[in-house]
Amino acid sequence: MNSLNFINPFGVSEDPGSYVGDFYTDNFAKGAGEGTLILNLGPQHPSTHGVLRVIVELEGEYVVRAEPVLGYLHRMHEKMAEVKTPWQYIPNMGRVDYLHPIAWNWAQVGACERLAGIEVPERAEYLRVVSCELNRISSHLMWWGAFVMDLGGVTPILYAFEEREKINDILQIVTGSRLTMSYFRFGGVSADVDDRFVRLTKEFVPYLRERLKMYKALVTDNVILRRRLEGVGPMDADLCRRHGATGPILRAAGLKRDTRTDAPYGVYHKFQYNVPTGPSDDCLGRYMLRLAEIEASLDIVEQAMGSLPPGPVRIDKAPKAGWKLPAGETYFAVEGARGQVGVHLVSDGGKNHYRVKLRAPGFSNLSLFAEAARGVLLADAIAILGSLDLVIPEVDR
Amino acid sequence: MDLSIANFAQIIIACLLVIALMVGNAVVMVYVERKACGFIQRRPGPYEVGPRGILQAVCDSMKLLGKQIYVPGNIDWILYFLAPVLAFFPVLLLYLPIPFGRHLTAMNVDEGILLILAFSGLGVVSNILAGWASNNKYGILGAARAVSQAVAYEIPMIMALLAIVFLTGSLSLTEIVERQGSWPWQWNIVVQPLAFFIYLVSLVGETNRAPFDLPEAESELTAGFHTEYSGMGFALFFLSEYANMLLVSFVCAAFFLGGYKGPFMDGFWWMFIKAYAVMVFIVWIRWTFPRVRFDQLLNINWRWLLPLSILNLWVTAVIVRFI
Amino acid sequence: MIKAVVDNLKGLWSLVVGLSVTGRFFLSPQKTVHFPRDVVGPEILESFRGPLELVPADDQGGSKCISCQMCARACPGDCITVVKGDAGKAPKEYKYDFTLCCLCAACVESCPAGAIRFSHRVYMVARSREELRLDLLADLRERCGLEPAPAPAPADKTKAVA
Amino acid sequence: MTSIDHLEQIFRQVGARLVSKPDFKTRGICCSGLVPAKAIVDLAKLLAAEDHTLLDVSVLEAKEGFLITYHFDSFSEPGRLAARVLAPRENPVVPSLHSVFQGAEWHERESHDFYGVRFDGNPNLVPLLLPEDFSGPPPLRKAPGDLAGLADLGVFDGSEILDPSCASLVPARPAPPAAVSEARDA
Repeated sequence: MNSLNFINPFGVSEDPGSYVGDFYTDNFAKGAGEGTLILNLGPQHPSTHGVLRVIVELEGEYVVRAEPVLGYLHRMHEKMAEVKTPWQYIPNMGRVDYLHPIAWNWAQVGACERLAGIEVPERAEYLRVVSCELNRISSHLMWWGAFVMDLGGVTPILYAFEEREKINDILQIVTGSRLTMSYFRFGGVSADVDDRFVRLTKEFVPYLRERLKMYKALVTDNVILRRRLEGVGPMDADLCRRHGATGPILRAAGLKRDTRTDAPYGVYHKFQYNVPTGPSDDCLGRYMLRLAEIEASLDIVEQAMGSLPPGPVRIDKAPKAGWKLPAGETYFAVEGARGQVGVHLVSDGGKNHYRVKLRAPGFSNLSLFAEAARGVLLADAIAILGSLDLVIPEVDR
Repeated sequence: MDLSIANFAQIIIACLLVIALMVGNAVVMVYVERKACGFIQRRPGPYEVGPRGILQAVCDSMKLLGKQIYVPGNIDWILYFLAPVLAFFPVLLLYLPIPFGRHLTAMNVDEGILLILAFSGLGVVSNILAGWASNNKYGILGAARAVSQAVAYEIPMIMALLAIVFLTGSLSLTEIVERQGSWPWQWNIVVQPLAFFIYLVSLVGETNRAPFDLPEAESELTAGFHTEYSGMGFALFFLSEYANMLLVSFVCAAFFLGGYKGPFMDGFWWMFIKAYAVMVFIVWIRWTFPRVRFDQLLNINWRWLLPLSILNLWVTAVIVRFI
Repeated sequence: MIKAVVDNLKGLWSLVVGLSVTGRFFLSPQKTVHFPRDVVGPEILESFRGPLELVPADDQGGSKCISCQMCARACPGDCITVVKGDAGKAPKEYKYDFTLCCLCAACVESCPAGAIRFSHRVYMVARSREELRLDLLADLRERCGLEPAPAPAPADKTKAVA
Repeated sequence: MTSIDHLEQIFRQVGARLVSKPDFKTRGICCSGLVPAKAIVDLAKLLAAEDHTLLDVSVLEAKEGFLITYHFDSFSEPGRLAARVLAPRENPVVPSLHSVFQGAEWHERESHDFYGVRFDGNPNLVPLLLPEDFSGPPPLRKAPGDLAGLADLGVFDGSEILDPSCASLVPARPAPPAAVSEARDA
């Protein structure tokens, strides 16, 4: 009814035509059905964890189709490798996935070490395991808070931050930073631990075990949360296989696939720990699995700190900043908090890398969202998105 | 009730007082909510403005007043600006029959609760207008949710209140309070615990508060029906949300918690203490629980609250009739 | 039907448990540090990486730097510029652009003379980008007391929180 | 049971030109092969039937053209393998794996963004990481002189040459046979 258009007190010009979406909306709208609503969730939406954009086609509250749109946080990390020496590229790794930077450190440094045939001292291997597992715990804690926030509970994320800050305090002692850590060096780690690190870590393990009971009382047992998650977004092994999903999503589907045990690296084989699987392939299963993984990581940290061998933390002739990689190709993968973190490294023997391909687990994990979100309620789609544990910088790289 | 000059003046004064109460309540509740939320999350909440941040809410409202009103394109101008006003003003009327003392009522109507229930339905009209007029898909979804939620939760709410009305035999709030005693065991909550529980749940649903804040579910619909409102428009929605909360808390206090009667000395302060206790409880559950899903929200209502409230009503009717 | 009722009652009980958890935290002390009034403890700042600073060789404002350019070459962000002095090894200029620095320690670890390290200045404030382009030689002289220090000491009532 | 020899057999079955069994400890892959572009979908189907998943698609610029490496991993028995396809620098077209692995869609779109490799059969080959209005050639290496030959990069180190026309891709120095047999035993 344009006849009501008698007053325009704020001088906002009225758009006469119907609004035409951008390239991706139009591209998506080509396949839209009759009488459906196309809705852009993001890139600035409270539940898309940064700058993910998801276009959904809604019929009422039900999602008919969904398509994630990436690229809002692309920073050309792979291209940057072609103009950086291996040494200069290590700090980039902390920026790829800010929640589990140590795993990316390990993937890059490990790939270079494999190519150059560098052996790492045993104490350094232990410290790598300790720092990586502590970092995995902090990543899972952050996910826990953010996931509950997606479901509408705002408070738990602040409780999770209490623990996360404790881990950051510990890791800051050796890495010097609280977020984008770069701790690993070719042939070892950058710094040895001090007494304070040992004391804080040993205090932290029983503390977190105690806190996990509170998590259970406040959130896990909560009837609202359980009914929001039970049976929502099942992702079976076949779906994971077709999309290349790894990590907690795959393990929740019942497959015991963990790079730490499948293709052993570091000194993981020296520790007794449980690789949890199941209990179910829905959102609740993934939720329970990640909490179980926190406990498994705590076991590893406890054992590693209990048997920390003496010795140097870096080999004597450690590569210096101008170090050149020998020519060759290698692929090295570690288990990140979100799945398999892989680095495909090709070197021509020059100063810089010839080509680095970063395999981000979140990239593959997100690609199955479109299929998993078909026909669910909008609120469930948000829950599924949250249960994938996305870190958009890692997806976009 | 004859509408003499004195009566008329009384209503005008009452209206002004109610406006003052609404604004004051919003200021207090913003502070209480942010402080409570802060303490639950183990942080201090606002503490920079004034001693212990007590002036924070004043600053917030100043900010809202001074903000540019940003209007999206292609809106329905009349409805867009009507919606916040429509959200705010009907609430004024609803306060008139609330008794703060035996004779301290703005308008002592015999059918007080009927008036409240009738006019509280207007609130949802403003929600749907806001969602529709602002030419926003999130708004439309939020408005659709608001309507089905409000329609659903009004029914068990009325049923729960009717049980008390059956017991008392009157629709007047003053009468209902008068029939209760001063001490907690003389209140209606003791004889009607189920009705109180049903009312408490539907109160949260009716005021769109977490965990039933589906119309403005932040993680799904950004802000639902008021996504496109800024400045004063948003402030009016905000004000009416808290005013609605206070109103249902007053009704809760009057119906179940003995109203202005309390131990040692009756008076309007008891009404306020009880109502604010209910509000703090609402705040508390907001910062504790995740949000329910929309179909679950309706399931809770249609499959549990409604049958329970009907059952409660029948049992009450039978007891009142035969015993 | 009976099972559904029992399930729902159990569910309601879980809500009560949840309320008791948040209620307990409501009454327990806060965890945050109110910055201008409290500050974090010194042992946390020990490992904090602030902007680079030169290690003093003596108390006359001299540095250990031998102008070998290793730091500038190792830096992934090109944030260090060292200008060699006319006589001797001491640098004439040591410019450091904090806006480009990623605090990766490549320079610190590649320095053969041990001349640079990370400072622990956590309360550093800058009003423009220019202020973040630091002259480390001037900064070193300042720390030796040869130039007046601009920043006042923190107020006495500030207490450290562990 | 999927053993490395069995995987090698699959490579030969689809007409691989080069096939090798590198040392997993240093190379991170236990079986690698260069297959003709038209055979990659058949290979993917065979691997999918063997419970394999597609990890990533990595494109390598070389003098000989674009070497597209598909990394697969098995769900039943861990062991990464690399299937490679060589596409010409001018008008590189490769069949898409979308019909077998739906997750390949994004990997292929990413490769299309950065290297201009076209994947025939990808249902939605629009820019993924680059902006949709990105114009101009893909962000390749600037000078052709930058490019290294595949033989120099050692990608096909120690490969068995099944198609003599691809012999130039394999480094001249033969891999010590002892290392190969060790890898098989491990």
